[in-house]
Amino acid sequence: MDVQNKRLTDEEFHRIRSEVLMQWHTGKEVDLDESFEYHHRMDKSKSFSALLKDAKEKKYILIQPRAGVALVDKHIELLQYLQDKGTADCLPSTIDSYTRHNRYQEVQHGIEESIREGRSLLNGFPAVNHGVHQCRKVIESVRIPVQVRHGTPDARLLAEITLAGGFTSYEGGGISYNIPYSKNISLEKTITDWQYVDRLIGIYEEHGISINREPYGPLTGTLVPPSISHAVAIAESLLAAEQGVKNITVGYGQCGNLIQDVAAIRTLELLTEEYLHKFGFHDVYVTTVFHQWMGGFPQDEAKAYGVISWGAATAAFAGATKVIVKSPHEALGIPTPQANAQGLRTTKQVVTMLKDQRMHMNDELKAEMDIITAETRAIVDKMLELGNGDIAKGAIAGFAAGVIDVPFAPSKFNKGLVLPARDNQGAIRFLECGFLPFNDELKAFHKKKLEERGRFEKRPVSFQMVIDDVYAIGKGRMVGRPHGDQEQ
Amino acid sequence: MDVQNKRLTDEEFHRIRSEVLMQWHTGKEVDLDESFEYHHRMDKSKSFSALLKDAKEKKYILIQPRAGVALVDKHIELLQYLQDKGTADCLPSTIDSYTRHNRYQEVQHGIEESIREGRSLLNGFPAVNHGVHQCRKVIESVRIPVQVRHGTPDARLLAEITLAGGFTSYEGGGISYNIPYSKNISLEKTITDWQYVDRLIGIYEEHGISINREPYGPLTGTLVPPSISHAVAIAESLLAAEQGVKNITVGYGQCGNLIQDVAAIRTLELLTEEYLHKFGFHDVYVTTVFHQWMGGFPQDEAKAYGVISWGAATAAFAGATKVIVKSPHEALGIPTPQANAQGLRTTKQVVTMLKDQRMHMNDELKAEMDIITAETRAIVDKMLELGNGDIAKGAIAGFAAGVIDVPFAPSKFNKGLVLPARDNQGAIRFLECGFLPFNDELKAFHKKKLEERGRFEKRPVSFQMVIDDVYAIGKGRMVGRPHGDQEQ
Amino acid sequence: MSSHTIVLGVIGADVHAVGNKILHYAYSQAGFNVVNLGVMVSQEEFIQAAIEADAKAMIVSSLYGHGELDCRGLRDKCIEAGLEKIKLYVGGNLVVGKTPYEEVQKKFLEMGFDRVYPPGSDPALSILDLEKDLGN
Amino acid sequence: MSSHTIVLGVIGADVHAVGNKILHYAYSQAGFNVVNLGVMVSQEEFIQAAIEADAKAMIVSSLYGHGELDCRGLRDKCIEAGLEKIKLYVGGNLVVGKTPYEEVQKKFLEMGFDRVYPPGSDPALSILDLEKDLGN
Ligand code: B12
Ligand code: B12
Repeated sequence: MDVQNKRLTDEEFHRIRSEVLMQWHTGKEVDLDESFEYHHRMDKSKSFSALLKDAKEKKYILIQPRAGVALVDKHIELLQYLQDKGTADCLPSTIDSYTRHNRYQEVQHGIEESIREGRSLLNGFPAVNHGVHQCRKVIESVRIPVQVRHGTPDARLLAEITLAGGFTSYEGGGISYNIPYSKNISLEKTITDWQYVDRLIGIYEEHGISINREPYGPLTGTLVPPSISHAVAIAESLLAAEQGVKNITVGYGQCGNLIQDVAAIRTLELLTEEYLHKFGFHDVYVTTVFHQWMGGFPQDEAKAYGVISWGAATAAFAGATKVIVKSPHEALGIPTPQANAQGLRTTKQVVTMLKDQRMHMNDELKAEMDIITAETRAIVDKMLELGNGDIAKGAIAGFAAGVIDVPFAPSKFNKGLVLPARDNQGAIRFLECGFLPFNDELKAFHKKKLEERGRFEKRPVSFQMVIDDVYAIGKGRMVGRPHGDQEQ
Repeated sequence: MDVQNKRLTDEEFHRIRSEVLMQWHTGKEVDLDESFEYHHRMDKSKSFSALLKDAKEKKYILIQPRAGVALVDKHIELLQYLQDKGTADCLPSTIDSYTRHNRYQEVQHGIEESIREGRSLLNGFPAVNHGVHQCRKVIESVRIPVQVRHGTPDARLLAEITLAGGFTSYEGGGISYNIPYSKNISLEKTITDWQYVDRLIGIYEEHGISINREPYGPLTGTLVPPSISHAVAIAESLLAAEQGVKNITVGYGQCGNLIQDVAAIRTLELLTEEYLHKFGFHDVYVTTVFHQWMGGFPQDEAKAYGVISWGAATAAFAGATKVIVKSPHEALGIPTPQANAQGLRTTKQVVTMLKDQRMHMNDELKAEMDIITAETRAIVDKMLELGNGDIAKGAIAGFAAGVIDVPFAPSKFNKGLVLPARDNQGAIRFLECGFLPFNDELKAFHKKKLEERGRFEKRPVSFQMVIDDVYAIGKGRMVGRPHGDQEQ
Repeated sequence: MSSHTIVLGVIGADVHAVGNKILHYAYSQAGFNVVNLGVMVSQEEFIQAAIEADAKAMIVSSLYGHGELDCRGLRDKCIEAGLEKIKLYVGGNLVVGKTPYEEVQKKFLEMGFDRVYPPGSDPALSILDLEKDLGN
Repeated sequence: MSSHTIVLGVIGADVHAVGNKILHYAYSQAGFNVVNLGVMVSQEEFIQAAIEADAKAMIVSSLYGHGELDCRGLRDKCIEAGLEKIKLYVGGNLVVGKTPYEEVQKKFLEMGFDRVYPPGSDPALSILDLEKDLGN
């Protein structure tokens, strides 16, 4: 497969399209011209792009849950509840895992069992099986914008159906929905498939309908150093922009150290714009989304509230445009509507309460921003070099060479040599850099930081630290100290 | 009454003592020598002073609830629950309001009704009526130190009984338990009465039993600017030290603006030590306590968790020694044990998670510390001047002159001219300085800060801002903007 | 705009002063003639002040949890003192602990109060009620 | 220290890889010979691997909520494939939503699993159980 970062021609697009729409019978329901009309008639309050612009300009923070259940009526009830009782500013429809793997037959079975048992046996909303008209029923039942949130390597049919169904934002990307979400699928395949999705959105843009695109920031959600996820976000932004996407929200999952997190959100926006401009994309509107802690949560709800609030506070200090909210049920299971709304209200309280406090530039913040910037540029520039200036080729070659490498990822196309661990202040550093293209100065920085922790903990820097850090927040700490919960 | 900051002679002390012990029949149970022995036999894990020292040295943060019910058995159950399920590091016995006003007859009635109705009709634990032996039953039923938390202008009998009962820390002071907690009682009276309490603790110290003293920091809990509460804390520390107190925890109630709160905790410790040293008290061990938001809370529990967590996070960034925890029931009523433990666990999660992140010095923090320091010194020095170097006289004269003035205080001995309001970043400033002895530069600073807010909100700086700020956190904001919840 | 006289105060050993100051401001702004007794007001002081000022209503606050103990008998004492017609309003955090409003309301209505308000009630509501109950 | 062979994997369309990596490390440290199939493992792959490696136990993880749908029939398939004696352990977030552990346990025991672990179980517990069930 010869992938390159080049806009699909109309001819290519339509050739693929005819195949895509055949993947499941609901594909027949999609009629692009009719969809454009539908979007034009839709209330502007349901435009994700418009809402994000408003928030960025007026400097307030949007809050959004994750949520999705098997049956349409229940899904509508759920979204209305999160809108009304959760004070969500924008809504999701989180797609179930079978749909994410295009197993529509199994989905059908899950839907039927869910009807039979009177509870959702699917872990999300199966939009493809429900089809365009059912999606519109969902959109029409709420007042605010709704986004498709998923984790689907091949998300082409899902995009066709949900966009025709009135969704105005689409999460994911050819890298971010591959590496953390699949095992055997090549990047060639997913990047190509996502070019289709981005082109589809480009076509909506050309018809005056702005659809927001959100590369998935947190990746595996577990101790991902900012430069890794930034590099992916930048690559996917360039890929999306090439296909005509104009409204992009780049994402980042909370690390937990305030300075590092603020530095990450600030640099994410700056660097994404920097690379977009470098490649001549001057009319792409960039916003940021901050994900509350994406790793293992404490099981106790009271403790989970603490983690949720700390994420909300960090988002406020960073000045992210949007924050994705966790619930007090996170460690145990998909939340009830009530628990989900509780997470939202906690978050709303914190972000509105802290609305007027942003972290101003200071030496520590500057130093952290410099580190992230240097690392991110090193990775992205190396990918570009490997791709001869083409980020599609560069991303593929980059993963193969391990110059970009996501910790804990299940994909066999990810080298898996990089190991992250927290430093003595809880910032995420590199214990192993693998083949990341970092210069000696950067490597020495990480080494020094982890040795400082090792000395404090009186133990060698080792894989045990990584394990301890994976468990730490779930056990009430951030840095996984050898004595666990006990104070030393 | 001629009050002065001078150690009570043994003769004076014992003369007063014989009267005090007669105020209620349980006074008869107190035998000092027997108490000293009791304390010497007590497990060291129950010493508040020792625990505070350990925490300060090892840089971890203690968490403590408020809690108290009418009946001893129920009170024990409650404390055990908070220790075991709440992971509290130290415990309180919050005293009921009748006891606080020495209305022991009404207390008796409340105890009886509580027995009859099978629920606590008193808002706290009536230690005096229960007496020394019942107090010891409480202390013996838990593993960790227990403090008397109250709000009692004349707390002499309460101190005698609870200290003999094995409590190892005593909250309050002649100013902080008068001005916010009473209406008609003179400072002469309360300062004198608290000299007795402090002397009693001094005598315990002299017998090798260190009792921790905690001047009550938050005062009225509502928009109190740091310099006001700092000045009171310093005055009470000097009064306590003079009577022989050696272990003092100075307190501060969260304002909500991170920089201001961190600056407040840092300066509180520095300034208290500065003045103690100035007066020759070199062997007093000073720690700090940070109170989570003491003003009106949101009624919704999920939102209350957000407020609680933000307080916990601030305590961690400031590096306070102890944090006093609110519960998700705060706005509605005295919490159930469950709700109280939830607030504790949320707080524990946040303070342990953020244990390794302290705010380092930066320009903003420095500027805020400078402001608080200048204001506090201005007030304390002026009190000292009015008292001819005697802080007891100076405090009394200071309140009379309004050079120290607590917002929203019920006491008629408080001038009540000072009005606080939040600036555009949520820091608490002075809208009216009354007779506070601030120089023109300080006054201009506050004026400028509030005018900045006025311009932003397009309204004049006025009392309406104060009202809006009083309601704000309860309504999900920090700065009470004219449009309330709506984003502008 | 009403110009009735009302007596305002926080009953018992309760020192919660903030709400009282705001109520004072709100009722004055609404045109009432407010006799504010502040905090820590006994039943006797309420009655004395109401007689002296010829007040049409007593606005009783209780925040600290002893409201139940402090408010009992107020209606009877009012009647004894000749204040048969005076309106008795009560609000705040009336009992110890988070309690369903209906229970609290019932308890205080039985004690002889005319209106009972849940925690954190907006003063504006009671102003409308006062105008209704006293006429303006 | 045991040296039995066990097969480890995350069943179905589930990609939660972190716990799997940690389980792999923990069982290896405890001396087991671990055949780790990683994430997204079908029932057939589990069985195939168990036969090839002559494994004494299958350690099935399911985190994403479809565990109930994915695990049905595994015991029968094992028996069909001649793995009558193999121990079946399952753990993770087995069903959709926060559910009392007892219910979940019952459901999976009925499906033929030998041991069922609640969310976030410490791998050390299952190591003790394995040593008990397999002998060491
Ligand atoms: C990180 C994470 C992700 C990452 C995973 C990255 C990756 N590739 O690994 C990402 C973001 C990609 C992700 C995706 C999804 N996730 Co997820 N995820 C989590 C999260 C936050 C942490 C998981 C983790 O790594 N924990 C740390 C490790 C060490 O612990 P562990 O996985 O629990 O495993 C340990 C123990 O459970 C035990 N164990 C596990 N298996 C077994 C088996 C046996 C026999 C024994 C003895 C022990 C044992 O030992 C392990 C090591 O200690 C959990 C919630 C939580 N736990 O806090 C949700 C969670 C598991 N995810 C969930 C869901 C629903 C999803 C999604 C469908 C998206 C969505 N709707 O939000 C997708 C599914 C993708 C897919 N097809 O699988 C749900 C499952 C809900 C349910 N069961 O009701 C959870 C519980 C969150 C929630 N409350 O909604 N997720
Ligand atoms: C600030 C505060 C204090 C300050 C008060 C300073 C001062 N002198 O004013 C301090 C720290 C000193 C204090 C002390 C105590 N407090 Co206090 N305090 C609060 C707090 C946090 C806010 C109160 C406040 O100022 N709110 C803002 C104002 C504007 O609102 P408000 O007081 O509710 O009044 C408004 C409305 O209720 C309404 N309203 C009030 N009365 C009436 C009457 C009518 C007729 C109408 C229509 C409306 C109305 O209008 C007001 C204006 O909008 C509340 C909890 C909360 N609400 O979040 C606890 C709270 C009231 N306190 C409580 C307690 C128990 C105490 C103490 C006993 C200590 C303790 N155990 O923790 C002592 C008691 C001292 C005493 N003798 O009274 C409890 C009462 C519990 C209960 N009823 O079950 C509360 C609810 C906290 C809790 N959940 O435990 N407290």
